[in-house]
Amino acid sequence: MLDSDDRARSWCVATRVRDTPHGALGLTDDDLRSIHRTLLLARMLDEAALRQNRMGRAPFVVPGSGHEGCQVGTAWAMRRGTDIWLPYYRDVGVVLVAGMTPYEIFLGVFAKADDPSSGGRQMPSHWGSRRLGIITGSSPIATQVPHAAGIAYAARLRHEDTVVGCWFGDGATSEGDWHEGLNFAGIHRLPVIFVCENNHYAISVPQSKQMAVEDVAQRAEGYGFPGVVVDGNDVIACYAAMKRAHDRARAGEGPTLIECKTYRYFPHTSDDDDKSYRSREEVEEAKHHDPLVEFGRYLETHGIVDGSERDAVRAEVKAQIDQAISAAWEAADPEPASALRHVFAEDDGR
Amino acid sequence: MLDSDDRARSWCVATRVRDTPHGALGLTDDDLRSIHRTLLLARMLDEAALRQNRMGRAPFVVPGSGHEGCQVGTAWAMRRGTDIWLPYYRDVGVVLVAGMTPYEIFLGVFAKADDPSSGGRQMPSHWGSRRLGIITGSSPIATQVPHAAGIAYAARLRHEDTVVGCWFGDGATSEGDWHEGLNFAGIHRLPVIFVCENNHYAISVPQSKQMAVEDVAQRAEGYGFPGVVVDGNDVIACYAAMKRAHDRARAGEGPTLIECKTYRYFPHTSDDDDKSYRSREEVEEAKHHDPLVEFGRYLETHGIVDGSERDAVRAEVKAQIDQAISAAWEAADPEPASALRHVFAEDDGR
Amino acid sequence: MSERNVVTAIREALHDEMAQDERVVLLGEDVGARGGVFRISEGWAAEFGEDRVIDTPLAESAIVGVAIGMALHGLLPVAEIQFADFIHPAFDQIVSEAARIRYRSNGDFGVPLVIRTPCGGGIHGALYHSQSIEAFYAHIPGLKVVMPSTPADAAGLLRSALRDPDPVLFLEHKKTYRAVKGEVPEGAFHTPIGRADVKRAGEDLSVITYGYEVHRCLDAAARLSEEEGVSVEVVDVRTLAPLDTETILASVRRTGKAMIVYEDNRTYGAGAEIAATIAEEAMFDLDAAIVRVGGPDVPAMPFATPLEHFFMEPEPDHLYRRMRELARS
Amino acid sequence: MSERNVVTAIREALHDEMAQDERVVLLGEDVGARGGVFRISEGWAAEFGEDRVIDTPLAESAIVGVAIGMALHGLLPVAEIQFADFIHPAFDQIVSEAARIRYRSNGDFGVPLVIRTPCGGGIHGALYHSQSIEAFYAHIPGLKVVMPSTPADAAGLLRSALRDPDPVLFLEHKKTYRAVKGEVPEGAFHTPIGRADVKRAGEDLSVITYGYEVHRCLDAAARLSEEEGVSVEVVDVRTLAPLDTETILASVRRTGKAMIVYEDNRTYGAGAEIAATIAEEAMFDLDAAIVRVGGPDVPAMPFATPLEHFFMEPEPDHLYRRMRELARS
Ligand SMILES: Cc1ncc(C[n+]2csc(CCOP(=O)(O)OP(=O)(O)O)c2C)c(N)n1
Ligand SMILES: Cc1ncc(C[n+]2csc(CCOP(=O)(O)OP(=O)(O)O)c2C)c(N)n1
Ligand SMILES: [Mg+2]
Ligand SMILES: [Mg+2]
Repeated sequence: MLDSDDRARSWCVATRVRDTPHGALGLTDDDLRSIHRTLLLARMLDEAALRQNRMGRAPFVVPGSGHEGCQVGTAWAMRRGTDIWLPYYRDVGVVLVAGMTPYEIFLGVFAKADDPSSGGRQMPSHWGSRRLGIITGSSPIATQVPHAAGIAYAARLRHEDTVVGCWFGDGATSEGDWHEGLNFAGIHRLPVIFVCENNHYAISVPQSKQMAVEDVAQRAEGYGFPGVVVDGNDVIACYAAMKRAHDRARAGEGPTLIECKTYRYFPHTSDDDDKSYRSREEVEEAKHHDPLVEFGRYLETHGIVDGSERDAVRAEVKAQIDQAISAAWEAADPEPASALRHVFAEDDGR
Repeated sequence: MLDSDDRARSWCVATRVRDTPHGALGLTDDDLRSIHRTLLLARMLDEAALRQNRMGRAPFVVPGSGHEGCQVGTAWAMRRGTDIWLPYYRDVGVVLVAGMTPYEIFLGVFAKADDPSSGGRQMPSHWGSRRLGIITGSSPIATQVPHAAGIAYAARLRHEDTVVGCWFGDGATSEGDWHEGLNFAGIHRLPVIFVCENNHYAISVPQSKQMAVEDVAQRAEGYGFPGVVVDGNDVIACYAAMKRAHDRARAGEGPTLIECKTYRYFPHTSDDDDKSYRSREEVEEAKHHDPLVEFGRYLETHGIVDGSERDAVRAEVKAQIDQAISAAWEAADPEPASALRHVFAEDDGR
Repeated sequence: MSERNVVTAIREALHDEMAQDERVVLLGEDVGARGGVFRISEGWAAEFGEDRVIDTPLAESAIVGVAIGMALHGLLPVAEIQFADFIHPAFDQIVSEAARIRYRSNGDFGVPLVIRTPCGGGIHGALYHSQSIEAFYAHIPGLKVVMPSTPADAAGLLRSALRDPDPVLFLEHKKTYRAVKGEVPEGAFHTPIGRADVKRAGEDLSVITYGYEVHRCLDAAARLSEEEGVSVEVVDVRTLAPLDTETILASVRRTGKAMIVYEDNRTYGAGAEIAATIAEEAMFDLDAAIVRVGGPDVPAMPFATPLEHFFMEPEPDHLYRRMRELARS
Repeated sequence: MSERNVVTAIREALHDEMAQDERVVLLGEDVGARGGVFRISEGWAAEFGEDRVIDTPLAESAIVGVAIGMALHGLLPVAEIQFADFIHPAFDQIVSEAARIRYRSNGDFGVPLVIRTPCGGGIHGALYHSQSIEAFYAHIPGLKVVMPSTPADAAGLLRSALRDPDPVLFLEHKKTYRAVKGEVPEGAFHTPIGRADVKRAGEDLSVITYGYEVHRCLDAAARLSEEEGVSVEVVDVRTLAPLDTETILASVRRTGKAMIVYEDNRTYGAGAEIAATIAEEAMFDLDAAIVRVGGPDVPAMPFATPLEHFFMEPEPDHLYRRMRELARS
């Protein structure tokens, strides 16, 4: 159990992590280039998916734009192959870091048979891949939180060096499962990191109608582990907070709750219209803190990526996405009668 | 929403309320005599009910001994007739203050037709009485917490000067409903007081396996209202904390979470055997801080009740209980076929 | 009389109730500024005030639990669960609390609560926006379960639910919202809870159904009479609990053939109770075995068009064929 | 072979599984130091370690949700819900998660989870310690629901549940725990999930039942053969989902009379599916209408002895009478 001093200290982290130079965190310039590419990929994938939706080729899409900074920044501190990922539907940036390809993502967007997440059974963005360690997610909010605790418990019992990352929105923090999952993780000091992408709305419900506090991170104290607040538009700050939490988890020091203040640029989903609940001014204002722009500036200041390089990357990414879309579009649909499969195991392997 | 200063201040309350002289709180000597009588009544009712259980006349009883201090102390700040009570099964002390009589309580113990709580349908100690403003309670833990918030919301919408009191144990704080109920109350700054009778066990599960914090009261901060810790064996401290919370509620300042540190002297219920999970030493040690003894000492120090008076009261209470038991025992059992009644309203009044 | 679709009928009926009785409050996710994801309460936060049209946190157990508290203290809450698929976190509050409070208090307390939620599939909602939930709730004594299929029934039953002293689960099939139009009587008429309705009279075969399936059955019945001269009676159950066994049995006794159609997965679905009741009460009036047509026994309706279509229609015209088959048997 | 009661049979089977396979963990309220409220895991925290016998916080949704996570990461969790009446807060984790993970991931993930919980009444448990819950869960594709009535079946089915790659809800009727004794084969035998069992062979009438009612039906059947020479076959369903329709239909076809007995409240109860299946598949083999005998449609079993007794036995010998009536009809 943390004593109040630890708790006090854990709070300061929130401010200390801002604007840390990447070198001190062990990030090389190449790391930053890859991060930059991933951020662009996430953003451009999003825009491409929305275009597919408007063209009538994708009945439903979930935009992530605005969240890329905290998604890619936090996910970057995780280890492919070793760690376990429980993203939520908005986390295109997280699953890209986890290893899902644009082609695989569009197989989901077009609900194709080879969609790795569900073979077209679930809506797009309901991520899952046993191979990549991405745990299948559902629509009901916050149900993955106790799963994350259980996986972390199992990993420790099996003496694995595994850290579990669990992402969710501000809305998720109101659910009973969120409370129960964090409490369990705190009691057993489990190697799990809870990342709240606080975009200040649960669809239309503003934060002020979801909670009477400004920082949901402060609830972590009540579960006996640190809560950290970071600027979700500051990719490196997000990485730093996640890295520290990851180190704590591996050192047996227990969970961390990281709250990333972020914003959603598009409506909740392609079915939503956000004009009734968000002023255009508010949305425009938020875009002035675009994590991609801020990260781009950082790269230029430190002379890692200049304008022309950025354009080159952008062009490559665009080509990659176009190619993924046409390949995914051509892929096979699921067989109608296959709807009857996989209710129960088809062999009895466990 | 509270700013952090308020929160800080709310914390100090925890220590400040200890040992407040009753005068300063507006409690007269007569009040203290009635409190004393109620404490004795609760304790002796408990012991009498356990005897009935051993005699085989009561199949199941829930002892409250050890909790009387925080039950009577907190309940005393509520107003009969105006306020609404949501006690949990261990709260014999609360319902006595709310106006339930020993006779009515034993009608429940013997599952008689006139049991005001349920007509013998529920186990004993599942309190309820529309007349007294005691909301019917169930066995599932923490389900009354959202009810309390809803009642407080309705009372305020109807411009009533009503305060809602909601009691529960430490175990209840782990349930999703507890989190959801407190969060809702915090968002709307409702006139409700949450009282946790922390006896450090959920049946056999020690606090350390229920939460990673020492004071569950600190979770209140995460819901935007003050959390207060009091010594549950200090009746006047409990009253003071509740009175302050009651004043806040009526002043529109919102909810308070009061955590009373207490201890259960007997097994969880007449079906439990606590030897497997509590050492006799621990139990004996706890009894050295008996709220009745401590309150008796206070009364003597302030020359309000002396030894002989105490014996007199004890004798009266004993007579009252014996009389209640024999009357209740003689009362009619429910009609078998009445089991089919009250599934739905028998008239359509709402 | 004037033509409405289901969502408009619900919107207007609920609006009138809120306007007439200030004890009525609406609470749920996104019901305020956004007016609900189906726009049923659009503009109401401004009209009735945010204290009567309450945007809740994302917490279904609290939505129902808080509403129970409101109902216990003089209000007439309407709790909206955004999609029926998300009502499960509130299962305990509904089963253990709302439905038991009157019984456990020996009649001392009552819970006049309406829980509204859009259910059902065929709208490309995938596993978690398509579910049928009636079977879980119809089994709970102390709870009434209503599921209208037409604009008039939706309005009339919603008004009755709001006047009911006990908790009512009001199920709105999403596919009927805009697809189904019909005449709605003017004024505050009531449709009684607990009464089935014969939506089409017939002689050769009784089809017992509810929700959106009513319309698919009516279409098949119309084609059958045109193309095959088969006369099918379509009984719309409307209220699953309490079930109107009288109307159902009367129809079956007359036609001698019973088919029960429901969208939910077949096994242990609500249709089982209807079939069992007929088997107990009218078996010797039947001249063919009872037929149940339910959804496949898979966890929920998949997203991809071929899969969703297979769930709704495992073979082309399957309702038409099954009816014809039974009528001819 | 040696005689055991149900609680001992469960204790021994689960103990062996934990001893043999360290992937097996037990989590729930009071399972540690106290060994569970029914003492099934007494001493195990010391024997297997507190990290495999886990006292959880009072949070059913987390008990199941955490267990799902464990099952997804290589463990074989047994989640104990202290009383079936308290499983409802976990309804969403069971319906939306445990039962759907394989389907929604197109077979990529599986959840080998056993949820054990004591259910049923007649033990003076009142409204919240007496409930039957099988009807809610048997309707969920992706979930198996098992309910043994004898020590041997309890041990054999529990072992099968622990070897099942999918989630199994294992229902233990409290009244059988100590009241029901019987021979249990030595060794790690398995009783297959999905197979009903004829507990008593007979000619005149088939009684389909499960749980503690099996024993009440066997008693009535024994008396009927002695006192009236009526020969009753008693089929113990044992597994509610998947339901063994073959065994049930074979019995009914032979005797020509079917009575379904269950303790849960009657309407929309599990017996409805059994009755419906018989009505669809074997109606013309029947020479009497199907009879369902279920509990009264009240929210739960009351506490006071006269009320509880009325719930279990609305009229003296009611099972005996109903069987005789049907046999003679
Ligand atoms: C249990 C449950 N209730 C309601 C919904 C409907 N719903 C889908 S997303 C959403 C809002 C989620 O908000 P948040 O957690 O902040 O994530 P964001 O979408 O803002 O990234 C709601 C209410 C749901 N999916 N699950
Ligand atoms: C939802 C639910 N789960 C489990 C139980 C069984 N149970 C009854 S009391 C109890 C412990 C409650 O502990 P606490 O809240 O601390 O109150 P205390 O009995 O210590 O006063 C448990 C687990 C229950 N009644 N409800
Ligand atoms: Mg959000
Ligand atoms: Mg306790």
